[in-house]
Amino acid sequence: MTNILEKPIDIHVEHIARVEGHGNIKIGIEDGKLTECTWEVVETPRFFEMMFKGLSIEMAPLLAARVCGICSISHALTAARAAERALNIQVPETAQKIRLLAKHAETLQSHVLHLFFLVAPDFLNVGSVIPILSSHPHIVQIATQLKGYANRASDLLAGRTSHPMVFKVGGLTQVPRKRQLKNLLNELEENIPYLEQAIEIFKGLSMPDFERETEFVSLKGQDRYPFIGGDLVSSDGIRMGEDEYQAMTNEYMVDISTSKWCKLSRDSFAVGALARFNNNYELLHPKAIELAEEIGLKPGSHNPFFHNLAQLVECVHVVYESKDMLTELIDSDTSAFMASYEVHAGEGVGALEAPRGILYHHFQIDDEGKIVKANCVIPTGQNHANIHHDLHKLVPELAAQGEIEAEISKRAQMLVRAYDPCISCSVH
Amino acid sequence: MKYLGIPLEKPKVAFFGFTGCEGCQLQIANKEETLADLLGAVEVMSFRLISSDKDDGYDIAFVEGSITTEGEVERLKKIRAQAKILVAIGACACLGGVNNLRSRFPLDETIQEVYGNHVIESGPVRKLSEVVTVDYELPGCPISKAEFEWLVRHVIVGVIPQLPQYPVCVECKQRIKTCVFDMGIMCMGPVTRAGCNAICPSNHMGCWGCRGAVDEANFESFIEILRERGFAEREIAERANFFNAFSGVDVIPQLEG
Amino acid sequence: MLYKTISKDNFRKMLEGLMENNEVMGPRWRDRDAQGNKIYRFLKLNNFDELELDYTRTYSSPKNFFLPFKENLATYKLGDSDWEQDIHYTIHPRVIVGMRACDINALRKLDEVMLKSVYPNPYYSARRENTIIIGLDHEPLEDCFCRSMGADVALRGFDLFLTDIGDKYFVAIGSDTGYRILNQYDAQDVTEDDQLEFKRAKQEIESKFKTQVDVTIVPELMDLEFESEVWEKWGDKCLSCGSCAMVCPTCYCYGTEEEVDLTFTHATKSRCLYSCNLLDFAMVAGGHNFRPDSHIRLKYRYYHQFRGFVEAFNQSLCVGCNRCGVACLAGINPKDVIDDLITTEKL
Amino acid sequence: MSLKIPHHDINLEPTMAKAPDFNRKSERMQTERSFKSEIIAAIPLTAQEKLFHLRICDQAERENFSFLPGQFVMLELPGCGEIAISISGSSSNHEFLELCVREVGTVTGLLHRLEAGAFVGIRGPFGTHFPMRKMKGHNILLIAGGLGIAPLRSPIYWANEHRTDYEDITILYGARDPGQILFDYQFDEWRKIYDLKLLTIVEHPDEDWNGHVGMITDLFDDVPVDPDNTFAIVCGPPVMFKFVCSYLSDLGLPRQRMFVSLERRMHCGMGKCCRCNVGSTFTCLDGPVFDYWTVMNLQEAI
Ligand SMILES: Cc1cc2nc3c(=O)[nH]c(=O)nc-3n(C[C@H](O)[C@H](O)[C@H](O)COP(=O)(O)OP(=O)(O)OC[C@H]3O[C@@H](n4cnc5c(N)ncnc54)[C@H](O)[C@@H]3O)c2cc1C
Ligand code: SF4
Ligand code: SF4
Ligand code: SF4
Repeated sequence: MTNILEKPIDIHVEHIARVEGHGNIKIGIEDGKLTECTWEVVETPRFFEMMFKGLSIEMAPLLAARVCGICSISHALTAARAAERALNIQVPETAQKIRLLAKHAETLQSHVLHLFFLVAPDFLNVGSVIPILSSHPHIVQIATQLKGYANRASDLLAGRTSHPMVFKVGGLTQVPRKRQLKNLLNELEENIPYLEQAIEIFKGLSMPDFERETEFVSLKGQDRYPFIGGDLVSSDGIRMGEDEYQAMTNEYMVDISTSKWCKLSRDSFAVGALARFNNNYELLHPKAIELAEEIGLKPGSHNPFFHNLAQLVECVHVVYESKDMLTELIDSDTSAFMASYEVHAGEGVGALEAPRGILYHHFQIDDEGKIVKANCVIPTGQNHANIHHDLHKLVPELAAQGEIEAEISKRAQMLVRAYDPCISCSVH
Repeated sequence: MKYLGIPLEKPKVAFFGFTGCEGCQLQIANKEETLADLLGAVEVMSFRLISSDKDDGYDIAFVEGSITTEGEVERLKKIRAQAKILVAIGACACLGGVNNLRSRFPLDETIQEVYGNHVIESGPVRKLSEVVTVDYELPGCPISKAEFEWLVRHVIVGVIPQLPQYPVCVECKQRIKTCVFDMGIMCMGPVTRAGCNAICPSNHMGCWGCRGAVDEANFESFIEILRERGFAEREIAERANFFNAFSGVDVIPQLEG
Repeated sequence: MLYKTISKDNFRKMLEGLMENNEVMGPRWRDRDAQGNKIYRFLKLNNFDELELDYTRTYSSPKNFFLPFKENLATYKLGDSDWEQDIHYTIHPRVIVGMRACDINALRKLDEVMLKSVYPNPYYSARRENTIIIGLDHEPLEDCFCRSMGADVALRGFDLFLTDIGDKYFVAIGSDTGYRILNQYDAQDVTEDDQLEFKRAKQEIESKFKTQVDVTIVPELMDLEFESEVWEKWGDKCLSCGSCAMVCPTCYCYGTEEEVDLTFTHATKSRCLYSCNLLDFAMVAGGHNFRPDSHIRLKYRYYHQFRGFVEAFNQSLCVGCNRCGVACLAGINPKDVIDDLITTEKL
Repeated sequence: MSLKIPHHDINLEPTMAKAPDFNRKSERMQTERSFKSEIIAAIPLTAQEKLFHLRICDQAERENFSFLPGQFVMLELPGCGEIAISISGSSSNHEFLELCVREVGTVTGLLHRLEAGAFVGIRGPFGTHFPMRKMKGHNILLIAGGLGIAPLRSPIYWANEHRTDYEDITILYGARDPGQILFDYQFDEWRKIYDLKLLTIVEHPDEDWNGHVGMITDLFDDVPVDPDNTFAIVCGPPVMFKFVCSYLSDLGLPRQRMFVSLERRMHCGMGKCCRCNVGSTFTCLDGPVFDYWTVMNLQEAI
């Protein structure tokens, strides 16, 4: 603590805006000393683990979706995967493809929402997208176009954007018709120019300069950038199977949060776009690598603000991968989309890369197919501790640079936002 | 702005979230195609999900989520005191929604299961109308943006919005969809209020009743039909209780803990 | 009526020709029921092979090509207080192929109301006049009772009507347009053999009717049994879900809805098909409901079908397709209800 | 070989090009086309009722518009809805239409907030009318309960304009309380200039009320009815007209000479939407004016 500030700093951001859910930032600096610096999660718990109890496993994807309005497709798919692993169901290939495509639509939708509506106002020095609507209409237009595609893709592939209904244990309730897929592909292609414009805009923004050595946890892709299932890896060299997720997350309770915290090799670790990017760089679509190189985003980056850039890179990845997959799907036989199965007692874990990071659902079922135990570990839950520790490094640095209270507050909020936290989801 | 010569005021609106997934608020922020029109019609005073500007001078409060803690009760009462019109949005706010599924278990057991011995504040799951007077309810899990805009138009003009008084079947048939019962799938469509455009049956999922019971639904006959069609009691109970939409209907089998 | 024959090959060519420039709708399958049987719908055809001419029944009737479930009646441009109304009836010519006799007869009944009665409906006219109908005979299903309703044979209301006589179709020509289309595809004059085949085919169809509904005294019954317990018996099962009217080829009750957009610069008026079984069908401001109970509403649906329409147009509205019976989850169907009414009458 | 089907554009037909004349029911016309009309006055009558003067904007349409007492129009507020309202003014008034509307719901609620200068739409006239010509040479007994006075103004104007055609004309008017009495500002004119007998009665009087108190039928004590030479027109809530009509019928007045106006939910006015169906009768086509014999034979509770 080098700089002596004249005025003590007392920041209390109650219910930080432009994030999903309710969280507070508290910062106190007195006599140059950090007296308080916390990332508090005050969301009221819903006790999803309890809600699942006693329900048939078939209900799992449907209920899981309700954990989060933004990444409900991820939740539904994770629950379906956990159930399918518990019952040893082999999901037909068509269903797997449609699921991943829907997942991509959600990723695009979620990232664009985050980048344009939650993050961009900070860089344009306004409180929300509302003033941007008139000051920079073209920016909103780009976001609207990309999200428009993502929305319609979700509607077609998942049933709707929030709380999908087509993801059934064993596959899908139905598949879109070829004609609909063709139309979707056309729409996707029409929107690629908007993606390029989006890139141009974000290229022009400079992310705050800040680094903290971090452990990054994500799925490890085998032959493609990972989204659904696979091994768990950490940038500190740990690698485990899906079933060992508890050893990977080590949840524990803290007083300042209704969400649990997690740790692995260090005090905290990070999940999300940057973690995926760092751990799976070489598996990105060539177009995405091209962009990463252009904007100077390299694997091994430890600036949490680069989550934003990694999200942009992933937007490119999912758009181009979707294009390839749609083309493939249109030419393939899509008649098999549901596996038949019988319920029996079992236990299964599903891991999946939600837009904000790795997500786990875990079910234990009895021989009637009733859920006897459920557990969910949410990406934002895994990030909380890391956000907290980031703040601990960021705030004194800013104070040392002589930043005023308002700026520190803003920067702290931007940091939290960079993680795109989904707080109600983390509390579930 | 005028409509038929009547000067229209831009209502000052605010959005609030309680215990829920924020999916309903997201529906409103989503589909940016009509965002400009919406912002032309209302003045957003506070919308934490997308905006850090906030102002407490609102007239209309859109409230999402159920009420589960005393702190939330207080916050909701404050909102009620300020708002001229309070609209409950979504199944959680209107019905209790999926949150209610945990009401099958005692609260202490619930906290113990999820948080162990850690102290966590929580209480029974309540829909908004159990705590304050609610002017309008916009049901659904999640709500539909089109219906939200429909409600906003009514509020601006000062006309009471009336939700459809017919069940989901009407919309399902209007979309010329195959009745999922023919495919062996259960559906709450015949007893659920329409307005969602039968989105779940159209996706071969059958309806789960997220929009609540339609007026004067014939539950006796409906449950009888379900049994005749061979659906198990547990299956019926799970579907009918999922959103807590039909609470108080005694012919519906209850979900066990 | 003129008759010709056309080979199945040429029929295919004819349809392909029609598809080139026009929208052609026909029975296709989309879903399968729990037993794995195909469920059919009238849908746009992209090629001839999608057409399933041996379809059993479409769960929903083709009436909605003429009376859409929701139809724009007028649009408005709104100024501050002034407004302009805009009305259009433009319908592009289209073809419906594979309609059954009962569905064609259903249209003729709608014609009575929509075209021949007072205030002819211009929207319906536009759709009707711009639609070519190619009908097709078929063998009745177990529960078809169109024969009882006198709707099993279509004599008018189509452009062409086909009967399968082996490798060709026996075609009744109902309009000049139909005549012209057919003649471009090498239609042949009817030979004596064709005529024999045609008769045989018709007799075959006739012999297959299994369900009979005695409707001779039904109009009177409707009045006499107005207070019958039969209505309550069925009414108590009724879910008031409106499915029967939605799938029925002749139900035409509707409501109008007006909507204004969020900028208050555009408004629309639309017609939405409704059902007299729905709770608020006859509800008026203040909450008074002229038909408060489901059995009363159910009764009125039957009353309109089997009595009201007879008074007005000397024929029942029902054509006996039993779609309403299939759609009803509670198993309410005209045959059982009418049989019940007749039996109580005999008691 | 490809086929092009001829296109019938019904917009091009000459009958569609001109404004609809709803009195020519069998012609094909733009049935949804409404006559734009300006509200030239919106006069509050009571807390719930307002009298609207509507002037059809287009001169040709205005001149073409003609109706008979008892008929109604469909009144449209674009973007809000369309409702049936009886015409409450004189059929010889070709300048403007009078509609008396009670605020009860969506459309009526919005209508009540419109001011002079606003534009609404009108379609019609629709329905049957009171057989004024058939009543020639007879006494006319007009009985109104509550808002039922609104549609009766039209025959009252008619009777005045053809005063010599009729013998005694009597109006019996009952309301719940004095505050709900409509058009009392015209009563003197009706009595003196129109030469009518007018009796009013309320159920719940207030301090200033010094007229009759009770049910409408109580007025019959003061009004002799000649059953052989009288036509009756009864408008009001169903309970009231059932009561009145059975009383009159007991006096010997033939049921075919009593006329009532029925109300049902309506969405088109043209016998298409079926919402106003009573048994097998359409209130919009066969009514709203029915003789009481017909009403008694309708297969549905009134
Ligand atoms: C032939 C006839 C003449 C009438 N004359 C008058 C009159 O002179 N003055 C007057 O104040 N009222 C009259 N009414 C009643 C008037 O039509 C209703 O009060 C009005 O439709 C209520 O509409 P709302 O939108 O305000 O009510 P809501 O309750 O919002 O009604 C919704 C819709 O239901 C229909 N509806 C509801 N109630 C009625 C009803 N009673 N009759 C017909 N449709 C209804 C309308 O389409 C209406 O738009 C008459 C009705 C009929 C049938
Ligand atoms: S699928 Fe459901 S909503 Fe649709 S008709 Fe059948 S029961 Fe009704
Ligand atoms: S179909 Fe049922 S569960 Fe689905 S959105 Fe509609 S009301 Fe809700
Ligand atoms: S059988 Fe039923 S669906 Fe078919 S015409 Fe008769 S009433 Fe309509």
